[in-house]
Amino acid sequence: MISYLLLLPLVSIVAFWLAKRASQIFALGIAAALIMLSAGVKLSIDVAALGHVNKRYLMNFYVDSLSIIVLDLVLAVSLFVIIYCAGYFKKELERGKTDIKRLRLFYSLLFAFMFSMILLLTTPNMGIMWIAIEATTLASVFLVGFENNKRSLEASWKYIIICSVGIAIALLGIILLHISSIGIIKDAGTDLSWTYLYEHAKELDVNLLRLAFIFMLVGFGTKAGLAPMHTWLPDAHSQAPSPVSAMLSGVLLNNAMYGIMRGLAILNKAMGSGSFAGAALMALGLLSILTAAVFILTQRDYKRLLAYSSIEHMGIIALGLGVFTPASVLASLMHMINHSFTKSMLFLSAGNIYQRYGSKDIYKVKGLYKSMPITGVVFMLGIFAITGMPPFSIFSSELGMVVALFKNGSYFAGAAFLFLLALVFVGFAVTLFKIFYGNAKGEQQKSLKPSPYADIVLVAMLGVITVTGVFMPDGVLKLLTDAQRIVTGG
Amino acid sequence: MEMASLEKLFSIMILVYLIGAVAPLLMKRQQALANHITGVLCSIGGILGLSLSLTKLSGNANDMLLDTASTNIPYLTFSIGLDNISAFFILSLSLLAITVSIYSMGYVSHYYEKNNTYLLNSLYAIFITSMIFVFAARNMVTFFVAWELMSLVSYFLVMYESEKKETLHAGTLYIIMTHIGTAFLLAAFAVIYAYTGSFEFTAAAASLPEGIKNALFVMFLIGFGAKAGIVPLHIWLPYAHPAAPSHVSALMSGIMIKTAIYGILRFVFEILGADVLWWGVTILVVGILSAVIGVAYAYMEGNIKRMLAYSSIENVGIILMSIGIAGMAAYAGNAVLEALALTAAMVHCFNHTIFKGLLFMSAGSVQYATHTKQMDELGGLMKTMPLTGLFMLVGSLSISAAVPFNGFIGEWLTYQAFIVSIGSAIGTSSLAAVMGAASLGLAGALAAGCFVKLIGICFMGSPRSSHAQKAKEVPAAMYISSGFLALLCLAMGMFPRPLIGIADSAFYSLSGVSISQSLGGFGVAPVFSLSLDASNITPLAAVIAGAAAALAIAAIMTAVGGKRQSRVYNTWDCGFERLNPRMQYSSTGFSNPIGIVLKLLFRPVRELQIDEGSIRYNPKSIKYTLKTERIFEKYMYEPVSEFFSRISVIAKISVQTGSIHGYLMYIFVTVFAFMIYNTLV
Amino acid sequence: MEIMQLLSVLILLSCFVLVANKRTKSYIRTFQAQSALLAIAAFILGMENLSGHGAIEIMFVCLLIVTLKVYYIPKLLSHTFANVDYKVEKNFFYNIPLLVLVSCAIAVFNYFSISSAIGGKPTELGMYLANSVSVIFIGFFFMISRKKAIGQIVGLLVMENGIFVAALFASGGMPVLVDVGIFIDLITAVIIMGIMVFKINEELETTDINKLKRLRG
Amino acid sequence: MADLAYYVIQMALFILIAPLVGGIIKKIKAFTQKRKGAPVYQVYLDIIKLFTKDTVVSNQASWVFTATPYIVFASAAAACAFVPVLPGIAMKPLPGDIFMVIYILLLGKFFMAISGLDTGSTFGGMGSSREMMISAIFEPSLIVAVITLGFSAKSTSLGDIMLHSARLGPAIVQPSYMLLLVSLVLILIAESSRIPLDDPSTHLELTMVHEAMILEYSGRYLALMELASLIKQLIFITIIANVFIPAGILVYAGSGFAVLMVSLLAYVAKVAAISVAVACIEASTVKLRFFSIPNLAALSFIASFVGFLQYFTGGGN
Repeated sequence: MISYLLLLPLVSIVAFWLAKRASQIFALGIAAALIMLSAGVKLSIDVAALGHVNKRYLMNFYVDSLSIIVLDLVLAVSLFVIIYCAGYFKKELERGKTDIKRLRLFYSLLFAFMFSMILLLTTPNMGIMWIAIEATTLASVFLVGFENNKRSLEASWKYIIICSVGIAIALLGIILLHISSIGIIKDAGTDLSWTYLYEHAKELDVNLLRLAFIFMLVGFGTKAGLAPMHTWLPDAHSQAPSPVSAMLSGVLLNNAMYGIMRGLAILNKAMGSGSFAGAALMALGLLSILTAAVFILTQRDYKRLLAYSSIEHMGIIALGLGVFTPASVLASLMHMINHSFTKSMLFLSAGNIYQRYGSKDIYKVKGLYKSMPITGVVFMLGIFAITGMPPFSIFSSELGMVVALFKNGSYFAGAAFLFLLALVFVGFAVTLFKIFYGNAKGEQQKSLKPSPYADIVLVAMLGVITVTGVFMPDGVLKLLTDAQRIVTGG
Repeated sequence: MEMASLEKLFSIMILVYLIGAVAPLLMKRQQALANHITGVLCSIGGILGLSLSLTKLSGNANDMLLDTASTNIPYLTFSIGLDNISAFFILSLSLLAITVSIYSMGYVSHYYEKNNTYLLNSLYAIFITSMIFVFAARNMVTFFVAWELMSLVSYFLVMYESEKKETLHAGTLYIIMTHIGTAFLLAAFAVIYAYTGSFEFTAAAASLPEGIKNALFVMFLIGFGAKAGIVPLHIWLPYAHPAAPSHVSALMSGIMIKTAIYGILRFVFEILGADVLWWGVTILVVGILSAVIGVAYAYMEGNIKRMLAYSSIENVGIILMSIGIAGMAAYAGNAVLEALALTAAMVHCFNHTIFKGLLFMSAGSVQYATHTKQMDELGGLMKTMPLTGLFMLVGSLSISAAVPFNGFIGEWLTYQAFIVSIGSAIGTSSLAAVMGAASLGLAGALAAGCFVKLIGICFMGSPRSSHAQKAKEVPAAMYISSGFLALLCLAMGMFPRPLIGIADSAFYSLSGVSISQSLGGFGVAPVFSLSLDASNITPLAAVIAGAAAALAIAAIMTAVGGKRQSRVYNTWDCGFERLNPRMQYSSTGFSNPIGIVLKLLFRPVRELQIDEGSIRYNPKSIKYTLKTERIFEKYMYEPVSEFFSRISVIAKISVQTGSIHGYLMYIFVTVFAFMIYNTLV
Repeated sequence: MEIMQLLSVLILLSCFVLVANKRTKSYIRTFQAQSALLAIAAFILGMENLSGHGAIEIMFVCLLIVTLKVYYIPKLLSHTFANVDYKVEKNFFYNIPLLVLVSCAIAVFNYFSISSAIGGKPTELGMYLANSVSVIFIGFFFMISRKKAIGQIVGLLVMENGIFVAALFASGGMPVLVDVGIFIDLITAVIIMGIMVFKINEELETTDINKLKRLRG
Repeated sequence: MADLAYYVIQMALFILIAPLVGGIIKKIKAFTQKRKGAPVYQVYLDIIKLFTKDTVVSNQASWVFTATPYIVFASAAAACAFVPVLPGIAMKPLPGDIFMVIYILLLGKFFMAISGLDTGSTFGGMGSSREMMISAIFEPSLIVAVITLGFSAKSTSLGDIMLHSARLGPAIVQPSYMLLLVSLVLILIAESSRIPLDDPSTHLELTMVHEAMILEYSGRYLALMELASLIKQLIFITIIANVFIPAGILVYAGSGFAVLMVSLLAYVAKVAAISVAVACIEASTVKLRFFSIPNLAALSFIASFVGFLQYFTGGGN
């Protein structure tokens, strides 16, 4: 299964360049994404049964519950995004905003992006993981700058520079991790292998490990958009085409958090307590939520607003990891899943809105319910979902988070968390709610109705976040608890 | 009845409501049909709820678990059940739901031109369902989810007339305040879970440290207070309740704010135990503030529905006063007083549901007939809409606590609770009780003034605008339902015993004492009376005495003066002969004396613009405007919101500067900070 | 291993030289020199490994460093910036002596924080680590202190060099697959950045990154 | 049956005596103004005269206008049933307490106020607005006074309160009761629309309150309104008389007809004395500016609240 996952994106990239017509590219993309998702589902069934899957092709591949969750997220969100893209680019082609060549480029880069993420999630080697993370940046930098104007150029420059610097620091962390293990590596094949390091965590040099974790936290934290390293995120998310924003926010950030989780697991096992990393993670987490809350309050650009909300949610995940009790880590993992679906749904709706109104300025969008009923309703409910209202899924993970915080005795963090969540909601309410009401001005053209693809995707995603808000299959729960055990140990 | 059949009844009720919610979505085009289907189904649901809750209340007092559903999601276990407290609130909800649903069949018709009444109908049914789940929730998670659903749906209902400018402001303010309150609730639930390891409704007082208990009380007070509209968390209520369609306003004011009262009883009294003195005193003081300030603002208001909304704040205050007394009694271990105060609170709560529902429905009828909510554009409606006028008059008399209407019963019980509380050993906190009684008196008298204004300006005199002139009586569905509630107001005012018995048994589990025995009887045989030791009253006797006196005097007058003619002539105009409707007292003029007396609260700003024209003593035009400030918004909320938006703007320009060098610097500093942290820890 | 220590100090010194420079060309030259020093160190280590247990990996890494970092990337950069940029950078946030002083402070800070972090005793590992981390952070600081795009690219490359210093000196080399991957990423990143510099120059008619300030708030 | 007879007699007594009180006050006032004044029974004659007159009803008015006089009268009359003239007589406690009296009277006041607005005349609105304000600002002191009385008597039934005073006897001259007396006298003045709050004998638009509301009434409607307000005045006088001057109250049904008559006479004497006092206050003060009335209300509130404190902290008896 892993081989399908790794090869299919590469094959598709070649196929895109052979395709003649746009519709072929769309169909090909959807088919590939579908196959990959089913492979992913099959793989997760195996993982759920066996605990982990180990394969060796050119190098070792290793998938356990933790990585399969993130992997499935990548595949599922990608499928939604790729279906959406079919509708989105059809419109863009009709309006002459793009051509088939650029479409091929877009799809190739998108699949390269997916490939690097799949690689990231299937390798046990921390070094390869680093390479894959850097590759995600490189693959997505042109996607961010796809619109090719001054603003998107600026955003993509900031994106590549800041993320590269961050990732470089993370590499230093990985090297320190390697150094800390020099004394204990017995056979050559296990260099930098996470499973090996984790097994022998108690034997590692704790002093170096702490240093290593700090660099990894800052490095991967940059990529995950934790404040104060988040600065690239609002720019990149707001300037990228909406499907790309959805991928960045819904998928990429998780991968960076995944890196932090792997490092955290080793460190906390070696140290025997989570307090050292916990304080750092909680500080970054709370700072991220605070930053997001403050910036959302007077935001005028709805895509930036969503981007800040992603920072907030990454902060929440970091907070849960910082508390490092089984309950809080489970909540973090759930939150990762819930946030992915909800946020990518919001970005895709924002894409519809942008296509229709041609502006990202909140004040220029009016009467959304009337002009685009489906998008409007999905966007509105999505806002309620993202701010943690039941019955949507984010509520359940935030509930878990709050309980875990108070249960752990982190009263200050718990209170601050709730206060900031309320502030974020206020921010959403005062800035964004006005776009739904009133009457749209004359610029709505009939031809710019969102395509059925887009609407189907949005409704399906709304269904996903509603159903997952009140129901979780046994298998998923098992995967989640296994993943939580991988992080917390025991 | 058997438990199984109660469970069946409950499921059928929910099913009926849900069909009522789904049906209109399936027939978007046949608006009238859909509207009637929802109306009929929801009133059937109400009847089912009525029989369900009455069955529960007349049966045994045990808790009943109806259903639990476990999702695999941690903490998310849903559990539904009934105890007497839930049943009591479901009773008042169902009663209101029946009438409001009938009313909506007529009222919604004037929205048909918007072509989206199916949404209104559907949300309306979901709204009622969500409130049922709030009352029937058996654990905190279920409660919270239902609570949020209720808030969300009511937000959409408030936003239904979104094409009006003020609606957006109202809705946004509402959802923000609600959400802030909800955050406190979530925190409180999580803290309780952290100590007890369970989200179940079980007394948790024993396992909580003192400090935590106090913090929890404050969280609950703020959390529920935001929904109940206690001062100073009330600011959303006067905007949101009027903005919603009137039948929804009736539900919101009539029962939704009672969910907060339910929450306080459930969580502060049942789960936390409420045996701390300052809790009771705080609730009492909050109640006093809400009652007086709420009614004072109501007095100044010129918009009918907004005035009713302020009056809801007042009545929540009155209910909270009694609850505060109950808290003090719980501290003092005085179970009889606790039972008395709780009964007072609940009787008033129930009565308020009835008459506030009636008043909002009547206000809706006025709006339906005249398309305005401004009192200064109305007048003389008693002649054109006699039934609506009569029912609104009954509602007004009830809310002003005039004998023999039901509002009086609750206030009387509250006064009794105050007197008993002074006598019980609560020490100097009794001073708070006396102040409470004085405030209740003031609030009651001001409320009477308010409703004199409402009836006097809108229904009396002559029409002040063409809207009012053209008013016609509303469709039968609307006045029949109002009439039913008006009848209830009168009946429950004259025969208060059944309600008191029900309220008393509903809260038996909290106080452990039943007071309906001592409220038992005084025996002029057919006359239901109340009595508490020596103080007892018989509203019905007053009615009989008054009616007899009126008949007697009429007879005497005829005997003395014979049959006399009645002549219709112009109103006396001092010979001016050009009296016109604009010369009548306006609502602003009516409330001005109180505005001047309570200057501190309103800070009235008067402006007089005179265009003198050529002759000094014959000015062309005079324009007088009186503005009152809402001091809580101006001095409490505006500074806070300004502070946050200032911070936000400053942060935006000084943090996200656009300079990549600055951004890299943040990372640089962060790394170094962590390295220092590493060496220090 | 006197020679290794000397090399590690020389690499650190080259960073100071870099910070003190103003010319685009000399940025590239200094980077080239630093890479050469790195290559020498890799060569020595590689020879040792080759003669010791016949492992060829580090020699391979050495070869990669020479081809990519000493030859190809400097050439690519010179080529890119030959057409688009001023030769001398004039505008600084702070003057050069101050920048050098700050770089010294960074080095001192790293020395203390690293040595105290790994146990407080002066060890060879501690010295290598302190030196390499200093290289990384001075490279980082160089990125912050230069307004032109070239400064940021070179700074990033110097950071990478620092990481290699850590990998080679302190750990005796990473798994070869990882090294190769890192190099592929590196070269791709430099090419992408080069393309973007062209585009930025086209749009803004300068490569002054400090002028990219449209996106704020 | 005996109870029922008692209530009927009591109500009839109230309605019959009420105009007399008005007459006495007018007479005393006339004396203080060096006039002879109309005979004390003039009020009866006026009312009977009005019974025989036709009525004029405004063409703007609704049914409320014609219903109001009956409702106002009924509410005043019904309130009488719960204010015992001779509290000892009733075999059983009366089925209504002081709150009920207050809120029965509220019904009448409500109707009077809305009927003021019913004719579309400016005067009526003015009267209603002012009346509601005055009653609102005097309400707290009334309630505190009532609560204090109820607390000390352990009952809010007026009969019990009066009997409690009777048991106190001369001990009623204590600070708390005296302060409450001050407060209640002020409330009496406010409720019966007398100088210095209102002037029942003027029809000047700047000063009138009560009269403004009933300006449009004529004939038997006016008679009912006047009668009702006289009854209301007597209710308050009776409360003051029986609570604060407890002489002659402790008479029980078994005490014999002569004793009964004596105590009834005592009651009439007390009422007459208070009427004189009210008349004297009225004659010796001037009407207050309208917006000075809150000061009087505040005085009344302070009096009753301090009275409560005196009672509460002094342990009370």
